[in-house]
Amino acid sequence: MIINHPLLGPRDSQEFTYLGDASLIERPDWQAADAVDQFYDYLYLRDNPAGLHRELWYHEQGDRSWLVVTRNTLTHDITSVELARDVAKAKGRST
Amino acid sequence: MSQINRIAGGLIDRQKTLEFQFDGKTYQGHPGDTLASALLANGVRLMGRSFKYHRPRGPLTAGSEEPNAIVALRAGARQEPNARATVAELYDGLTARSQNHIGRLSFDLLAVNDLLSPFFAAGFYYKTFMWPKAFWEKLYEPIIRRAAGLGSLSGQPDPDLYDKGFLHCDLLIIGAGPAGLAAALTAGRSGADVILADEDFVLGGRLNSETYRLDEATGADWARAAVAELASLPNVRLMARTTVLGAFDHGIYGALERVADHLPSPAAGTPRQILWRIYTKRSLLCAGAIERPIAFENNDRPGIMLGSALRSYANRWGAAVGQEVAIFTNNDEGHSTARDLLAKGLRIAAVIDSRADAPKSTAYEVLAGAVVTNTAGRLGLRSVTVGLPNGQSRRIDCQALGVSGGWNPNVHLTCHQRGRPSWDAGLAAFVPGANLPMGMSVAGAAMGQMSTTAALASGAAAAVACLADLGVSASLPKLPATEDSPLRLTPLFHVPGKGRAWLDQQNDVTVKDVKLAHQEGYISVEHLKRYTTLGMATDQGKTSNIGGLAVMAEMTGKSIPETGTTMFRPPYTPVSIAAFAGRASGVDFRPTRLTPSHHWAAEQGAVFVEVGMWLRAQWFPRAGETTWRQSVDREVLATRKSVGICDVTTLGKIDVQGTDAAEFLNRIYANAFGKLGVGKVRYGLMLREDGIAMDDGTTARLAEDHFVTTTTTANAVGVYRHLEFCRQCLWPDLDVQIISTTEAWAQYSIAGPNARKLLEKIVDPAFDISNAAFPYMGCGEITVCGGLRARLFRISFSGELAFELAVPTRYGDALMRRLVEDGREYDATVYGTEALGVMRIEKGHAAGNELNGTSTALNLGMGGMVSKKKDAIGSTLSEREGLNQPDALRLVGFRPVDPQHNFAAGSHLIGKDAEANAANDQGYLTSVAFSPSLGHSIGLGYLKNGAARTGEILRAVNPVQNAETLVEVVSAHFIDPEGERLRA
Amino acid sequence: MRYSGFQVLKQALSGHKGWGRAWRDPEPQSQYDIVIVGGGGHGLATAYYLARSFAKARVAVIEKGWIGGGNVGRNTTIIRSNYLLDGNEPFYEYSMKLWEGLEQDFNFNAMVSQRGVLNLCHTDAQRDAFRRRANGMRLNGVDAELLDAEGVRKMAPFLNFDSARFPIKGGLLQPRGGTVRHDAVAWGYARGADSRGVDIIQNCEVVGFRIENGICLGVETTRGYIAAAKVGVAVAGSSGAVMAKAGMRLPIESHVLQAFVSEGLKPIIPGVITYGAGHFYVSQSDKGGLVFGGDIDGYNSYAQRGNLPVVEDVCEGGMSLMPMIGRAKLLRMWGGIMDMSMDGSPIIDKTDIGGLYFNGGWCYGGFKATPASGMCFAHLLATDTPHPTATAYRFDRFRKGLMIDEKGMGAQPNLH
Amino acid sequence: MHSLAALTPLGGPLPKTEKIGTLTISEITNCALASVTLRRGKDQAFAVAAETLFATALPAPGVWQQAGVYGLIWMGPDQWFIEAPFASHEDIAQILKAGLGDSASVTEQTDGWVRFDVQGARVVDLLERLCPAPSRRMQTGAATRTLLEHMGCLVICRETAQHFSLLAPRSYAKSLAHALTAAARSIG
Repeated sequence: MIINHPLLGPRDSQEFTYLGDASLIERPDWQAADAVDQFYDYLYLRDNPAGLHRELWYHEQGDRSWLVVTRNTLTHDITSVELARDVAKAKGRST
Repeated sequence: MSQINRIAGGLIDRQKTLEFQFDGKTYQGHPGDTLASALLANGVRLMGRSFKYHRPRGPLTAGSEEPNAIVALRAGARQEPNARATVAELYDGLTARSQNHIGRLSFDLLAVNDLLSPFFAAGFYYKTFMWPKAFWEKLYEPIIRRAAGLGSLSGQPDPDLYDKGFLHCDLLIIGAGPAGLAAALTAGRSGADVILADEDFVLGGRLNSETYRLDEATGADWARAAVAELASLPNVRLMARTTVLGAFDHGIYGALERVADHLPSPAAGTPRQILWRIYTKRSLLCAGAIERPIAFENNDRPGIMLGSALRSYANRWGAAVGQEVAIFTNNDEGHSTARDLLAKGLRIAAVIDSRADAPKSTAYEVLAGAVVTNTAGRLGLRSVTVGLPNGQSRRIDCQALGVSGGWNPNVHLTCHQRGRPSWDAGLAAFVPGANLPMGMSVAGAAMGQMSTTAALASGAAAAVACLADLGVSASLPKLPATEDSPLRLTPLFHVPGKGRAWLDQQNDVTVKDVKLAHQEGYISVEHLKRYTTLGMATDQGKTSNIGGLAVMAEMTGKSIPETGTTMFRPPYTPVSIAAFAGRASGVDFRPTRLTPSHHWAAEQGAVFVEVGMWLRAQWFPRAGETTWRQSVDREVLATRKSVGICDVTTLGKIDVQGTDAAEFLNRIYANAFGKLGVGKVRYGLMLREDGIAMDDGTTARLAEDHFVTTTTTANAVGVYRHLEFCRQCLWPDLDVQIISTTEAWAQYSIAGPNARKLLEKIVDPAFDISNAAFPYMGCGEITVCGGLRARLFRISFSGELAFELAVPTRYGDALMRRLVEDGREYDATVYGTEALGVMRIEKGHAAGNELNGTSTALNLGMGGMVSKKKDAIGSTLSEREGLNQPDALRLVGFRPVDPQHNFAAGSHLIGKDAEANAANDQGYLTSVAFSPSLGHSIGLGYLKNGAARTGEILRAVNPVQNAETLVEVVSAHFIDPEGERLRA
Repeated sequence: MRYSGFQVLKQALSGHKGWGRAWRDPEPQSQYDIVIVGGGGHGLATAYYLARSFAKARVAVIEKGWIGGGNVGRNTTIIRSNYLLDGNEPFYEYSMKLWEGLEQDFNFNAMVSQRGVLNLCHTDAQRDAFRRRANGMRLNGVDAELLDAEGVRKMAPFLNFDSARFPIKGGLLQPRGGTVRHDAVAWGYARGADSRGVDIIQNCEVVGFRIENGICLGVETTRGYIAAAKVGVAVAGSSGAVMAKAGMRLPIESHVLQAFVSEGLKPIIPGVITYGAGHFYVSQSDKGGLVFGGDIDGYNSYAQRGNLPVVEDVCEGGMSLMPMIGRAKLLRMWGGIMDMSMDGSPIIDKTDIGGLYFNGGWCYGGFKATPASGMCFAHLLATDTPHPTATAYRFDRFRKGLMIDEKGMGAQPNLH
Repeated sequence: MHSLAALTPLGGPLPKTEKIGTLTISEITNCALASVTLRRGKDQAFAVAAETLFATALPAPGVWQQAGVYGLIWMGPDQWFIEAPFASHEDIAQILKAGLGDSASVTEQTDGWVRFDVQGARVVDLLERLCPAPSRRMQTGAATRTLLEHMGCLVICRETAQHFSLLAPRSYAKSLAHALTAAARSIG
């Protein structure tokens, strides 16, 4: 596969390491009353769609960026690639 | 031996004669020959045996789709089983042997299977061999296994080299026939980066096998001129002998280049084959079409082949299959074959044309509306029986029969991403469907453009379109005037009859087998092929799948496309496993990482051990030591007595900087890091988000905003990735920067009561490393040996007074030598990983065997370290009930009740009087070593509720090695439990 | 008709006219007691054991395409029960025992061939872990042997002992492990279930579940609504997509695992051999092909095909372990979709929806589990209680922290 | 001056050079290296300091640029590697930190890497046998990290189609040298 890195252009996916669903960015609040339930849901349950999937790839043999790749799990077509840091910031994740 | 069937013409070099051997007999051929063409020229039609019935077989085709002429090439370690004689280039000294027979090829004892064929119908083995139960493995299966298989491996390591390579292009053109050449000329002239790949060793495809002209030139000459022009263009890469084997995601293609298969052996240091990974923006499939046979009774005899193959052998290779040739056709191609062969001086016994309106000829006899109903000639065709339209039959003597059943566009690569082809009723064949791999277009016969004129035009037009997508403008070239006859065909897939008519010749699947599959309900294509093995042979059904489908369609009363479609998977043709491995085999399977003291250690005769990709010194044998234990015991005792030195560079080191570095580490580690003082080191336990221990190590604070954190050797890469994830994805606003410095620093542990004394000889006097100035868990940036920048950490894995000293890696070798030299007065001993392991077990430190991916902080006895006052990765889920059960496993120590007894890691713990079974399992031993300090074996292990069971006697059972030892539960800290040595 | 050697002889002499359909092709009825969604190995086995061992229930198996077209027909055919953890080992051993009597039981020769499964180790730590596993197997009454390097050499002298990057230190051998002809398993169960009255309905896709007040009443299919007192889903690979139709999220990701076969070769490799320092395992089929595989591609996929890096990785492993296979040619590669679960172990459990039961999460180990999975799922469907060997395979183990993590990789499916 | 002798990554007292065919493969050890990473919110100060230090702005993604004694290589978002002559810049990290102050984190990398320079007309043919980087299209100044025979490497085009640098973690020196010489022989 080819991942079109937002900074570096098309790269062989072999340079990357895969993690999983991009929802892993949305780590719950540890102080929530139902924190254990939220963490269970966050860590273990997946939409696992047959279709568009937003997922995390790490450019391990490249610039060490984590990327959010939107890819169709039926065809492997990739429709967008973003820097995960930008996605995380846009979701309001901060200190 | 004369080449009795060598005829005039062809693209062979008659100036040179090559000698080769087949089944021990010597023959002659010429450069440009394949093994098959040379054997045919020598009058040899019998080249192999079929898989199941061991029927005598000769080539069916003249290409890579060959099912029958499968031989073993070369001998010794270079023996290659299952090679297709039809594409094996002849070289001087080539040796080949036929396969899959007992006794001579012409008298195969296993041909008895053919007589027994009524019992060996499709799927017969699913219905029998079940009784008595034990007989399957003892009797039936060994017999079946011995009979099965085709060729043999030599059993020796492959001596050749294989390379991998990576290419980038705008347009990859697959196939260099008329469409591919026209496309390449079009694209090449535009200046785009073009790769033109073809499996053949001569580019031109069917242009080299046909007799029509392109303008005034012969096909071969036109192709040669086109290739010459392409070779002159710097932006075009021509790749002959290169099979594009698969279409993978996003325009990546795999291709196998056979660099040296046409040579006796590769030149020294150069590869036999190269596996290319080709990154394309667009690709154009010009793979042509494959002629298909018609099934009829005994249609598998040597001498019966595709009409196009007869033409290829005659026109390209100057080889006749026999002097008298019959043709069986359902379309006009058969007549072209007859004309070509007549022109070569061969006799046409008859053209049997199944169409009532067959074209007439004055040059040869045409039997219109007739079919071949049977053949004769066990080891080679002698005659065919023709069923005439009037119901009568006629025997015709011939040594060759050319069969033309129509053409199947070569859609193979269009299916590699599970696209399905669609049915073209006009061609009675599948053509590429709508779901092509990304960026792929198809042209020429592969797209169903069956005339040469159409192929040239479609190739050129497709190239223009592909380049337009890329913003490159290309113009259509002037194309030559040439053959443009329509394909006139009346579909005929098999001739009805009672006998066996072969569809899949290699696997011996007949029309009857397909009918039986239908009768038993194995109707879907997937069931059909799995039940009958249709299309599963080395040719993957390139000449047989459609025939099988057609028979099934007939049985179900549905059309062929309603019955199913053909599907192909990579590779296009079989690829040697070694080619996919490339250079990564043997000792080069993975790179080797060497430590800074490696060269010194090698000089000392150290024994090395693989630790991940690292090679580390395991122990350092000395003269007189005959067992590893002697060396290791010495290293441990010497360290504990005075001082030992160990290269610990392999531990991961991560530089963590930034104003939020402390807060970052606080969230990464289960224990708190915020208040760690500058110049201090702290042990850290890192959890996964699921609350299981991920890694541990020490972190040193070099400055308010600068930490150096260490990981275990095994987890260095994973921890770094995890930290980047946390930094970029979870807390993107923290001011923290990380980078690995593992290799930048050579780091040595100096441990033992005299560690400080030794170090004081090395550390520059400006730095006070006394216990008061540099206490346990202290760290600092210092200089050594007269000004070299270094880092010193007072940490201990062994349990002794110990330091770790780091210097820039290039000085690591010299530092080791200096330490050894300066350490002589203290009997300083360099120790390896084995002694390191013994000492950490003696001290009760957890390592890889304990951090096994299922252990929590509680299991490790560090439950109290998990801070509840802050958020850290893993802290929330570590609270789950299943991870906090009262009888949770706890890491404890074990010693044998009888100090003379040994025990082994991996033993399970069973109550003293309980039966040894899974229900009574109390835990297991993770690490065991002989402690030279204590004089007996010691172990660490996980025991249910272990912390409360000190003093209990258990059995360490090791049934798989018939061993059992009584052990006592003790503290895991065998040495210096109070930690006095550390702080000395 | 019962299959036997006599029957084969008799039919051969009469032109094979007498063989009937291996299973019927019935129209779906409007209502069943139990509907199994998924005509793969596990679904068909479930139906077979329901019909054979449990109720007089009316059972249907509903299959989107053709039976046996999923992973039961795409795997590398290995059976073994060499697991480490108590949650797994008794279950897989139960499966092994069922394999050992399967062919006579369902009257179909599936070529169960117990020629041994040998896992190689290359480090001391691996050997310790093998010892722990082998002892765990022994404590569970399962055959296991620990071989040293010499023992391995005796069994497989063709392995790379002389120029190995990661030298072989020994191996864990399960002599009863082996291979089974995969398609025959699906067909054998189908034929056995069909002959006991189960309706096997092919080309019938479940498009939805009819759920009212938290109770599943039946399934909506491309061939109409089918009511069922109980619905059991056994569609591993597609579990995520199918259970989403019931509104459920699972602790599962779908991943592609590639498999490979070489051209047919005369016998050269005994049993199954697994490399411990690379991703490669291999056996030789009855037809002579080397059947081999390695790691999953590692990204979510429902595409049933993989990519070159893994092909190369697998062949690198193969060449470094057994360099004699270099000139054998890879004939065909394909992909299957795996239910990769969060701890690498399966789920056989009720769901929170009444009448809806789930069987999945088999990772790449589902084939060997087929008989026990079928039996245990049948047990659950018939009795509403878990089979004694499958009590740990619950949904709630993740919430409770009771993971069954053989490899210790944690909640990252592509690492199991 | 300290008294420890340096060893090259390949383990010799002096760097090695090998000629195979028309290609020259040289072990390069006279280069100091440090990483420079922008700190949060310090963009302005960093830009000014860097400009002062290097007399140019730091390069964009995928670029190596020579600026006086310094070679500047983009390594990742907000991160660069800085090369300088070892003889004059052995303490490169301190030099850079002094110039950049609190605007950047600086880490010594000199001995973290082994560097081989490959020169000759067939250098692209060689690289095509080793790594997926589009070496034929790389112009002077292109720099990229990629995978080469299972080693993570930094590939820098010093001169189009003539001269490339390959950097890998130092412990891989022997394996990288082996890969390069084997490929050089392979292309004949």
